[in-house]
Amino acid sequence: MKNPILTLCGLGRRDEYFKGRATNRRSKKSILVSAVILGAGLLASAPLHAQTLRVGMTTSDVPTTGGIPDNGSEGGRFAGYPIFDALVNWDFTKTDQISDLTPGLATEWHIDPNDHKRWIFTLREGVRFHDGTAFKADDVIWNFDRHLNEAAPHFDKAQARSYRTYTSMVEKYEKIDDTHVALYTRVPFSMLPYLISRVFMVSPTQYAKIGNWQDFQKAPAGTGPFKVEKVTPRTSIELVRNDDYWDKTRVPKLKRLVLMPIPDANTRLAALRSGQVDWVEYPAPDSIPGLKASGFQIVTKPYPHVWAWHANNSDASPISDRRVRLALNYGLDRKSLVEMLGGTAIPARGPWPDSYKYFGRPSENYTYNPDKARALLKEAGYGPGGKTLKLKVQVPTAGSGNMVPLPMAEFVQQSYKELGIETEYTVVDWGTMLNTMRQRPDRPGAPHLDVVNHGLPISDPTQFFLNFHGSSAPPNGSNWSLYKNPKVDALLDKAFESFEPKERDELIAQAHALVVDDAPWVFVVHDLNPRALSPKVKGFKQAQSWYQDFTQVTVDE
Amino acid sequence: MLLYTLRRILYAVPIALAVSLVCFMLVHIAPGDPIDAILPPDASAETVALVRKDYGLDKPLPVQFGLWLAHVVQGDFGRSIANRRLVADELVSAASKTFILATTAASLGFVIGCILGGLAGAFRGTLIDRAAVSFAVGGVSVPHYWLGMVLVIIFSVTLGWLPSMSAGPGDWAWDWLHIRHLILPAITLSVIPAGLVTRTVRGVVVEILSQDFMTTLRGKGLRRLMLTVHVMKNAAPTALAVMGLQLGYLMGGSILVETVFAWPGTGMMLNQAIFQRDIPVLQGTTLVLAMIFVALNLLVDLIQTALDPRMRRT
Amino acid sequence: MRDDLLVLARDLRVKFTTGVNAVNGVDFDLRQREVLCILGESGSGKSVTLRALMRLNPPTKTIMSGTLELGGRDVVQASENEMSDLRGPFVSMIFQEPMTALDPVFTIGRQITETILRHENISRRKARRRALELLELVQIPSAKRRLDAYPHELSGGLRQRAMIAIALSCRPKLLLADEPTTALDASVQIQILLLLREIQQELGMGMIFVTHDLGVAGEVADRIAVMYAGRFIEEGPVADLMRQPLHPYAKGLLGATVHEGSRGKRLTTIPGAPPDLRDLPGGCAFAPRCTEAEGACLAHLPELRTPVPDRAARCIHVDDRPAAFGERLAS
Amino acid sequence: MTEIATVSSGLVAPRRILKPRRASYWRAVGRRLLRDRVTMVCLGILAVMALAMIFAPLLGLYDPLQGSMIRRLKPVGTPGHILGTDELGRDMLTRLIYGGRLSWFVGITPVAIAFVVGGALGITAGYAGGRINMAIMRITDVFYAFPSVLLAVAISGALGPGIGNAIIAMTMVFIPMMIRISESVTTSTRNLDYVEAARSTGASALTVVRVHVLPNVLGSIFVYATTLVSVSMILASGLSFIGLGVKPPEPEWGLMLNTLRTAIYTQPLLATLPGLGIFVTSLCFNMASDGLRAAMDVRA
Repeated sequence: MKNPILTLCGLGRRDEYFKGRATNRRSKKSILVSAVILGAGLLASAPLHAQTLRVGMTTSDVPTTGGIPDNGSEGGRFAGYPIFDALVNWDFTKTDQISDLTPGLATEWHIDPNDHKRWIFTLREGVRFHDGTAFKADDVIWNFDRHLNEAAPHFDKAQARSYRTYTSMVEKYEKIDDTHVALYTRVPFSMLPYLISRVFMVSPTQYAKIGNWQDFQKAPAGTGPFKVEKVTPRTSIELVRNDDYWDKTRVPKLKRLVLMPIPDANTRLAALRSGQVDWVEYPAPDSIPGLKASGFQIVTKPYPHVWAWHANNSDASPISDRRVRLALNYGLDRKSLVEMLGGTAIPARGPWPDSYKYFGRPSENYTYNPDKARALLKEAGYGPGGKTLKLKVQVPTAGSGNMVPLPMAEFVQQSYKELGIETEYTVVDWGTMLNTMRQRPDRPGAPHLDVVNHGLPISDPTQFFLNFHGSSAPPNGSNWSLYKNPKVDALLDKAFESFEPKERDELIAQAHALVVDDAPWVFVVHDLNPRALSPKVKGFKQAQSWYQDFTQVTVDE
Repeated sequence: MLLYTLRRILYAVPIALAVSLVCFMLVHIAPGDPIDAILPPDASAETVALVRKDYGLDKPLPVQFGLWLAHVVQGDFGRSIANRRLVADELVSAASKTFILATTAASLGFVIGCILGGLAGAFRGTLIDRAAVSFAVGGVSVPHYWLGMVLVIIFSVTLGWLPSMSAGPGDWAWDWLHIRHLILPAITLSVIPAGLVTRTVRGVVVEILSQDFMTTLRGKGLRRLMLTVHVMKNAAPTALAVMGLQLGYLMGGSILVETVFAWPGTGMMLNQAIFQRDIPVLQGTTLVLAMIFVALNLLVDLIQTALDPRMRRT
Repeated sequence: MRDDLLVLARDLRVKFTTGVNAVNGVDFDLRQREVLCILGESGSGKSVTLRALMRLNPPTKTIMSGTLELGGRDVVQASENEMSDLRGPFVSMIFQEPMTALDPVFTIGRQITETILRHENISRRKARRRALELLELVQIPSAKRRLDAYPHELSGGLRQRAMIAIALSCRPKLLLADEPTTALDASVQIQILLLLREIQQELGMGMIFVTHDLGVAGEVADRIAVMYAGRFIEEGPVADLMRQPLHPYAKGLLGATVHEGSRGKRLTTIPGAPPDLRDLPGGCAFAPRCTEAEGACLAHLPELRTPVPDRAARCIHVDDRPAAFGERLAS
Repeated sequence: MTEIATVSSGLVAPRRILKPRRASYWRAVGRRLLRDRVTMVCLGILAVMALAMIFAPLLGLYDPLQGSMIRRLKPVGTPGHILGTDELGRDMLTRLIYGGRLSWFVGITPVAIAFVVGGALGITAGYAGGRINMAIMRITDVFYAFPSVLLAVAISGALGPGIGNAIIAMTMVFIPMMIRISESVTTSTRNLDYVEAARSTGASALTVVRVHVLPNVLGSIFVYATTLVSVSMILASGLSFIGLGVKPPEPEWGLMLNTLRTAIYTQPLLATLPGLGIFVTSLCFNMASDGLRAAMDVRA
């Protein structure tokens, strides 16, 4: 163990928790001061073990830990997959392509060949919850009851609603035998596994012991690679390694994982730089050059995200004219925007990045072409000699996936000003904007809006469906644009009824290509999901996903 | 004295009621139906009606206020819309964190202010005076959220001496592990009270030193130390009053500093509640902070009266 | 030097850093049991002179020069510590406004005992007993209860008595009183004056008494000094000076004041205003207001002339010979 | 003009002469101000800032909203951009000057409204006394029972972000303060002998207020209002800082401070400039109002 005297002199190895605090110890004075601070700290503090990874999240509070994490995808990333498993998990191993599904608590699943609404899941055996009880078929039923069965005593009235997007397609569910369950969809739906990948399995025994979902969050029991040790609201979630994790390749190398909500980008940055955390999510683009210069690792990977202008395609708006939307897509200098973002994004040409298997072969290629944009605008009757195009745009102040919305919005505004387009922004908080998007833009009494500026995940085809299918207009889905192309709708419907993967993927790619050409949105950039890691964090391989794997990470002493 | 105390406490009751009315009305000055803040817009008509009934929003405003007040008096502030946790539980932990920060900052400001103000007053017109006054003006003029950032860069990032954020791991304890988290935010927050107390104490000391009785005291041959005791006792009621009020202001005004330092107190809670339109939290936090302020005002008045024999007869 | 000499002042000057020349050369002696009354208008420098005796003027803003000795100790050169040792046991002062001259947040008893404890090595209990005796000495009724009273709980007269008790607490040899009765009701004034006089005689103190009220001066003084623009312009035994003032200013004052019995009545004033102490004229400071002034008055500051032993005045119209004075009286 | 001189026995000893503050008084205040070097320097700085803001469009500055990605985050001292450029490549000097316009506007407007409204209510309460006073002052007490930052944040939080809402919120904070000060000043003036005298001669209430009360109390109320300007500027920027005040892309110091914050490690000087703007302005307002108060504090 460490020699306390050496430590006091600032010479010995210091306790992990204090590492990085006194990096600049050139002057004798500061050695003395830090020695005093250290001494006092050592005397008073509980020893924190090595192999602790402390993460600064962007959320404003700790995500809920009861198996229905809030705070969007970031909640799933930190309070979802590390603690729990779903029947179907995400595969983090193939980091060279966009992540796809992998077996979780179900080892295998398939559609009933005789009933295209009936899915059969084979359950993994020998899995134990954190409370020591075994995972069984009954538990799956119990967990779906939590979400869907309002008559069940443990129905989670408060939280189930927020997961309707993932569960509403499930009509009923039944236990076949101890290792098999069946899920029934309302209509034939080949994408079900994507949806239920967010339905996490928690221990009924632990719930029975605690008695209500509110308190369950303080001591939840899942089956995931980490166990919850302590939840301090608005401060931290402390996780410890689950040595008995069923996937032996993914038993965490870390001993502890501490998650702290630090919504303010600058505070997050200061916390990383002062050694209070080892890892921050979404470092502000302007801070990246400085971080790199100071030896921090910046990791980026594309993932299915798009930061876009959702255009109001209804008749009320000038932007319902396709030529205008094409002009907007051609008239945007995305390269400069990417430069402003410090390379944390790539230019977008459609809802999905062109490296994705679903990209397809669209005919429009949105490169920066202001002349073409001007010509298109002229054709539509705007520009010199014609009308001035004026757009009312709603922009959020922040929010998961929105990157740095305000400077980016200002950039777009400037870019369009050069085309003679006037944009007027209404800045709102994210929640308000989500509210806006849950209502049709053309409903009576709605304030006029041409565009909503939103960065969002389109992680899988179901989300594509919710954004671009004609039936997905609010309140059914997220198609605020009221985009409707019968061809796209037909392709998607067909794809979702198809249980042949190859055919399905091709249909989706065709639909995607059509959407690109119709340009219901202005596709701006795909985020590269940047995170900044202290130099001592090793072994992290960023997946091309909204979710990430913390089990392979180590932290150097 | 007793009569005065009683009267003063009685007078605080209508104030407290009116304050809670203002907090209650906060929801209703917000544009739109408060139900919009509670439910997603796609909620069905029955759900809306149900929730409206649940929250008592179908009743006339005065009745709603009465119901709300009845709950609040029993410590029931409802549940947060954002995270479903009990607002009362959240408030207890957040308010205690803010209280720790605010009292530390106020005490720090008080000590600095008394020393600087006392010196400035005693050495009026000298370099010490000018330095102290400059500090005081600087203190009340500096945007403290900006100062916080600068302090973080110097002491956390460059020197690496102190943490830049949060209140330390787990629950609060008065050990170095946690106290080190307190230092920077407390210093940042103390700048304003330090400035104000410096100004006030300087003014009071100058005033006291110009009083005839100071000449009397010198005429009795008292030494400097004894003179200081007299000055202090005379200055105490005013200084304490300023300090008490400042504590109240800091409790309610720490929102910016808490945001910069991610200090998990009421300020951060309020900030989140505002942006999540979490009305129960907004109402509850505002009410509790305002009530603390009312109580502090009352306490300051009473202490001031107790300390100043001239006021006791009222 | 005789050891009953309490005060010796020679060419005492007090200047303020603001440029005001408050005291411009004052000479006088005071012996034990003697009562000197300094008489003058507001701003004539009488209070400053009094405070200068204890060096109580604001230390950083005051420049003192000349000779000033209290019981043989040099006041001008003494250190602050030496001065504070002197204040209390040797010299103490009663102030004009008992309301503001007492610390409002300390009890009367505490304000007396702290003085005693400062100068004498006795126990708190003994000091308190002495405080009680002192309150009885100054005839405060229910003295025991008053010991724990705060100044604002006492009437003006009682407060001034308490002030006197504080001043007497270390049995000073020299008592200074700065208009101690001005702020009081007429009926109380006379009680306080009588009390002061009585105690002064009983304890055998020397006393310097500042007032602008001739009636008061006549009540208590052995000698009177009339002050104008920071100088003694006339000095002499009380009876002589009141009957036959020498200096035109003193004459004016007396003309403006009826003798005992009509105190407080509005009277004729001397025309004109006192000189600006920042910029004093070279000659006689009173000349601009003086009906008898002539050119020579402005040329030089008049010498102090002594027409009869024991009397003196700064006016060129006053003969410096006792005989001439007598002749004039006769004519 | 009424003179009250206390006469004591023997010699006339004038104590304090109270009289309405007239032109000569204001001239004296002016003279004292001119002699106060610190205050003059502060007023000078404020004047220069104000002039720059008023005449900003004539100064040959850049467009405050037009940036360029090539020249973003240039350090202080870059040729052509003497104070550098911000995160969108907009000229910092231009943004600071235009930002000052908004910061000053949002800082001063609430105080100005509160000065008029609160002053009027306070003078009414003070002069009328009785029930009117009771009604106004008790309502004031309620708003006084909130810590000012909390009240501003809560109101503007409830109303939602935006300049207008921020101004409303801050006005609500300052009105009770102005009412209190003007009520107390008016009450004490009302009881002065000469005002009593004027009232007893049967002059109408309005005349008495206009001729005798206003000239006496306005000065004190005004000085108090100037001290609030500094508080208001900091509060306004603070609201923008947490996203409750001015919205982008409008330049405003608090908002600029917030958006430039992340660049503080790469361009520390640049990132601190808006904070410095707030600091200097509020410092100057504070010192100037101190100086003004000192100059007006002439004991007659």
